[in-house]
Amino acid sequence: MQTLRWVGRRLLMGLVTLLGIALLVFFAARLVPGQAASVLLGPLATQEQRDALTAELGLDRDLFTQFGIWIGKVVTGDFGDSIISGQPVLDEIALRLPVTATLALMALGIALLVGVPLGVLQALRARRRGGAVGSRVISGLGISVPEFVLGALVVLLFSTVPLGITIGAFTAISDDLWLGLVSSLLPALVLSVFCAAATARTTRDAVLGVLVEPWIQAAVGRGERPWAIVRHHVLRNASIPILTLAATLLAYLLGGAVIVEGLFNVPGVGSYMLLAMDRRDYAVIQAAVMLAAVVFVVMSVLVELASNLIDPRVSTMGATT
Amino acid sequence: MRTTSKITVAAAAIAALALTACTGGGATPGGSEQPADPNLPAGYASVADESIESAGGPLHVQVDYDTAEAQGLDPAFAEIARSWSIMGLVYESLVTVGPGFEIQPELAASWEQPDDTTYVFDLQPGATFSNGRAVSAADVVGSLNRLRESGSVWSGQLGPIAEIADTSSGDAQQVTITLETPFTPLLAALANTPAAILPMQEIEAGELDPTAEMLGSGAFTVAEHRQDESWSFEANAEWWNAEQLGIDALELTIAADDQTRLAGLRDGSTQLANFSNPDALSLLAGAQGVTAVSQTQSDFFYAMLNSVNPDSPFVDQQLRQTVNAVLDRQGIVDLALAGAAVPTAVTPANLPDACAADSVPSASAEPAADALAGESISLLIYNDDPSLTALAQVVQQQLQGAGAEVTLDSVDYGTYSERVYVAQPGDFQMALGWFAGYGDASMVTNWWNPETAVFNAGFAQPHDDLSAAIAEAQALPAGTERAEALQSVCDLADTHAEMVPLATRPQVVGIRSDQLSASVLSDEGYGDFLRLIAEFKTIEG
Amino acid sequence: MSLIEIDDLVVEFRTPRGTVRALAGATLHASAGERIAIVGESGSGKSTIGTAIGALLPANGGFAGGTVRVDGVDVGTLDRPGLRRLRRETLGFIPQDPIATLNPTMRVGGQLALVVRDLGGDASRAALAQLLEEVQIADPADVLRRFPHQLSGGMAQRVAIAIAMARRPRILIADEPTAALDANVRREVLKLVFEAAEQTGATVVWLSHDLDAVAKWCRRVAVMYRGRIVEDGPTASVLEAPEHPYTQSLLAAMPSRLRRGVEVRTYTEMLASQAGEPDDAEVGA
Amino acid sequence: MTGAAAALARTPGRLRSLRTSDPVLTIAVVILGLLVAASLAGRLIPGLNDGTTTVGGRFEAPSLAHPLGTDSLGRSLVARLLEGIGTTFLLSALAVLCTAVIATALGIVAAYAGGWVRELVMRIGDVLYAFPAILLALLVAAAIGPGSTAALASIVLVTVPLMTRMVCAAATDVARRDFVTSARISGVAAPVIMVRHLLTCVSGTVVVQGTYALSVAILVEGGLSFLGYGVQLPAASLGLLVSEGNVYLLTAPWILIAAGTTMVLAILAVTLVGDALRDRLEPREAVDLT
Repeated sequence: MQTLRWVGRRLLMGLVTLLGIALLVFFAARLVPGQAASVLLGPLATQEQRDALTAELGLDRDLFTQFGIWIGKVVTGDFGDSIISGQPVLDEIALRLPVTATLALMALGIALLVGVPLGVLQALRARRRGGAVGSRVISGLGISVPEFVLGALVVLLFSTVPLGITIGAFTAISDDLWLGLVSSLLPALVLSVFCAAATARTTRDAVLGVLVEPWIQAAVGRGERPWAIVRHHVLRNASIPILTLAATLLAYLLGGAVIVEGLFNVPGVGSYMLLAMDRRDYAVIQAAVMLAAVVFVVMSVLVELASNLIDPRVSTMGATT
Repeated sequence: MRTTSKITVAAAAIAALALTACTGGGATPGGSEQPADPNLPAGYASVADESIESAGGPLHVQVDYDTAEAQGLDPAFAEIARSWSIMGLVYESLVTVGPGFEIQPELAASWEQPDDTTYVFDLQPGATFSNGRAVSAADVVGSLNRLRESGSVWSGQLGPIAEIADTSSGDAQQVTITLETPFTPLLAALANTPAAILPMQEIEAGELDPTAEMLGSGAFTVAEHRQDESWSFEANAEWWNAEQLGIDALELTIAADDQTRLAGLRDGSTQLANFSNPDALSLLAGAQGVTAVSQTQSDFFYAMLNSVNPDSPFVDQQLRQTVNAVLDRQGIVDLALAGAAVPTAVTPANLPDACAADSVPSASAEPAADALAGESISLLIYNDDPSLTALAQVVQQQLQGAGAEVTLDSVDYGTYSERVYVAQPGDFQMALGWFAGYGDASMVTNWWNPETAVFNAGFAQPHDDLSAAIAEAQALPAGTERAEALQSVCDLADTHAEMVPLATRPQVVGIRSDQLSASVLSDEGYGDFLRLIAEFKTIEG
Repeated sequence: MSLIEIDDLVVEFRTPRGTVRALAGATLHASAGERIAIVGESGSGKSTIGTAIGALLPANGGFAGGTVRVDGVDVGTLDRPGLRRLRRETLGFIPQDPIATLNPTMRVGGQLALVVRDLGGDASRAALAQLLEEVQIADPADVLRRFPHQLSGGMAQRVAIAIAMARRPRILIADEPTAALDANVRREVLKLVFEAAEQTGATVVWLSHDLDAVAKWCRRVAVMYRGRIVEDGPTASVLEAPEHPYTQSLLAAMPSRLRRGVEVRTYTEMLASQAGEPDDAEVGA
Repeated sequence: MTGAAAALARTPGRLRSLRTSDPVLTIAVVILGLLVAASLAGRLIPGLNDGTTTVGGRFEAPSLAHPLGTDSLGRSLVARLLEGIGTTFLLSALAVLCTAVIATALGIVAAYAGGWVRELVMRIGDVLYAFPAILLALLVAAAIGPGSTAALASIVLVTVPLMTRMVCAAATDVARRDFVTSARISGVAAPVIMVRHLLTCVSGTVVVQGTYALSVAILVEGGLSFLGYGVQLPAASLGLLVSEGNVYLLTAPWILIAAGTTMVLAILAVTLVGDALRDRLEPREAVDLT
């Protein structure tokens, strides 16, 4: 009951956040010079044609009316139609979401599988000579190599040397499960490098944070084996910051890894959003941002719930800060 | 840019060789450069081997951007070159453009011109829409009239049409177009996709919404379209020339990033891709199994010197002329366009009857070394076309070389179009852009009359002498006399110096030649590098 | 041979401000079954000597001289598995803050089970409950289900004792085990510790500053000051006839000896007021 | 944790000297110093930096005349790189400075005031935080026009929420301590408390977060420039050079090698220095499990 109340309250706060984002994205998108009509119609259109299209798109009314109409529809689940394709925006996004989701989950999976053990190792070796230097530089490099450098190198390597994966063509997972997974692998790998490095660093910090705790000292004093201590007394206690990071990373990846999607020509939400920006396809920009925000808000509620389950001392239930 | 115009290239052969030599990019034997290959027939950059039996199968093509038009898939309103290429796969026009910009039969099997103002077209006997209904003269008349009445910018391209009539007798379908006055670019305009022949019967019956669906008489039908992502085409079994078609299906992937298309060609997952970056020639040099050819576009870059906005220094014609004279077009070609383009005047340099870039008055003017000293100029460009950005920087260097202070104002296309085309007067001093050069030297000259062009009314002024010269040239039949008339158009435009032509726009076509034997024209006016797709043959293995 | 032999032990810590010497040549021997209390103010090094027996110094600390022998074995020369065996089989620690030394995310039952299983014992519910009953916990089934933060300090200390005693250690090191407890619980817990040790014959090393309690439970007391054992002997004689001035000041501060109107000063304060002896506790910078 | 050592090790919140024997950190500091020197040299020494003028042929390989080769417009890559380092560092540093000022002010005020003020600041932070960073940056860039200002504003918007949150958390801790409470009770003015107590106590957090924000800033600048919304040609920035290098990786690898390496080194150095700072500000004496 208390949990339900807490969740309810947390979701309400989420709604407030979403409303804030709705306001921000709506007005920010319209601050951008260049009307949808002029972008779409090109240079050769007449002013009358521009005006007609503007009226047709409902962009001639004052901003607050437009916002009211839009938010009214959003509440009923209608995000409007794309100016370019004329299709409902939600359908367009639904078409691209599986692609981005596959990529995001793969990248996150790789990041956690690599990052967590690496981070634990780093923490355990933090005090040893040599061990720390190598891993510090490796995870430092991981977060220092921009994805557009790494991505370009991967694209070049795989397109010039036959390595079994063609990257010139992307297959969506909905078209062919196996090919879809294979073609998601390289972009997911590129994305996962930063994520894995960030995970490793967070894990290291979290584990180091736990390792100073008296109950670890006590376990060591009992002569327990290191990996048993890690398994029983460290991982669970260090998992909250790691989970929080994972949620942030997932929200970031789902919100569109624009650059990597572009480099590998992945038809995902990110590249769609970028194009929509160029074309002033407001409905798409707004819906994509709202989607990313919903993911973010839901993820943060889930993470807080999970934190409560993981650490019984954190009784955020009932408290909000 | 992602959205607006069309393409080019020319004496690329020599330039490409020179480029490879100086970059040390390792010109592999059998690589991609194509010096004037003696085996190629005139007008071709690549020719499909007729002796090959096509292996069929799907053809994978990657292009840089998708069609995105306010009127959806309706060809009559299509403004982007890429739309023309894509729609041209499904729709046919009466005529098409062959090597050397020669007008050739397409939906019309033949035509006659009994006098200066009359054109009689006989349709292909077997022409059929993909729904199985035969193409009738009524479809042609209806489609062309629909274009004329559409208010589309292309309606004006057809010239002073008096009447389009169905003059069929019996089974032979025939259409006659009568002009009020002679208009030479008519056939070239009819060859462009906006003049495509639509199934008017279905449209008028409300069975087909041409903005949402394509139903044509051409080589392909649409199986699937995901906006900005991909197109799937299937061979149209009803096409009158279906037996000749070497491929069964066409998978068109939209890949905005040059790297992706380069990678697709290199790893063999793509058989054909286009590039507006002239350096694609050297970037593909040495790639196993890849041939890259440069297709000279009649599209060209030009500078706009705003003579309408009182805040612009270019209200002063003297200054405009000085800037025009300072600009070194060959230098621009060499540095910004990798040599894969040619300097041009108003009439696109590679079109018959065009005037030479160095024939106009500004070419022989010799401005002082500090002719622009004390001038401060703001140069507006949009930033998503690397060629344009490169060009702008070279222009900036050249003007600064003559003493001017030039600031580059790079904005995204939406902002650019707002400031250049929508704002009245145009909100800029100097800007750079490009547009299609089309298939006839006199077509693009229309844009030098702001009263009919409209889009440039915010920064250019109408000039009676220039407008008269344009009209006069368009009425003359191709030949020496017209070339002279066009020369005076070039000279006058050069003197007014409001829209200043610079150089043609490069286009490179990469072909996976171990998987595909492709035909590509060496010159193109509508950016349609897929024009000869019917001749393509896939290679087994 | 004594069970514990600490000879001239020097322990140093590296800190950002330089090396700090926590033990400066401490010597202490204890035989099997002995109960010995180490007293001294905070920072005197008594905790360090406690942890040194198990070579459990924090990572920035290390032996800089002297030896610690347990059952004749020099712990400084033990490899890691050897150290673990020593800790598992010979040593038992009872902490100052019992709640903090229990894993907060694991129920008491789970933690007990881990310890018991590690020793190859019976980890059934009933067996665990039995362990808790042995430390006088009235409702073991309920306590097994609780998380550490849901326990009272006394309860948690009993659980800690149960965990320590489950392994029948030969040496029980209790670092101010009652410091965090209410006065009325203190006695019970101390009783529990010493009775349990009595049963198993374990040597008890009790780190404390509570001289009154020390007098009650231990026959031998060692006084630490600035990293050295400054006085070591039978409790009765040390408390009655302290030799070292520091011991005297400690005794003066014993609650049972406080007099109204007599100012109590710590030894350090006394030294400070006399602008006292050279500082030998801190070395280097 | 034992006595004296622990007591000495825990003096949180204050910056201690970075004197160290850590070779990695030493290298990182040296790299950072070199980059800063390079960025200043490019700006201050006349004639050294002429990154916008064509001086040779296109894509000339490294030679004596042009030690790092030339780019697509025949400009010397040395000059471009110097200018690029300068732009990137100047921009990032300025942005992080703005972020630090804004985040510190917001975080401290929110922590001190508590209640609805804190809630409001946190909620606004949430909104910015939940907004996909790259899209936020793109919107800003499109609204005020692509270029350095847009890049700067984007970096600030992207980095402010997290830093505000960290500062607020740190300041809240301090604000609950006795000395702040007693200062409040004895009627010390709020601004004085905020500056004298809270600001000094969170300075460590700000510095550490600032170094992380700096590495984020370099990355965001790179990403924006890569997408065409950041620094505009003919100016140069590391991101811009990297994105050009990407295209010509096969024919003119020196562009990406020079720019990419510089960028990676810059971020790496900043990150490592940040790590070292944090280790000193929040020392952790972890147990050795074995």
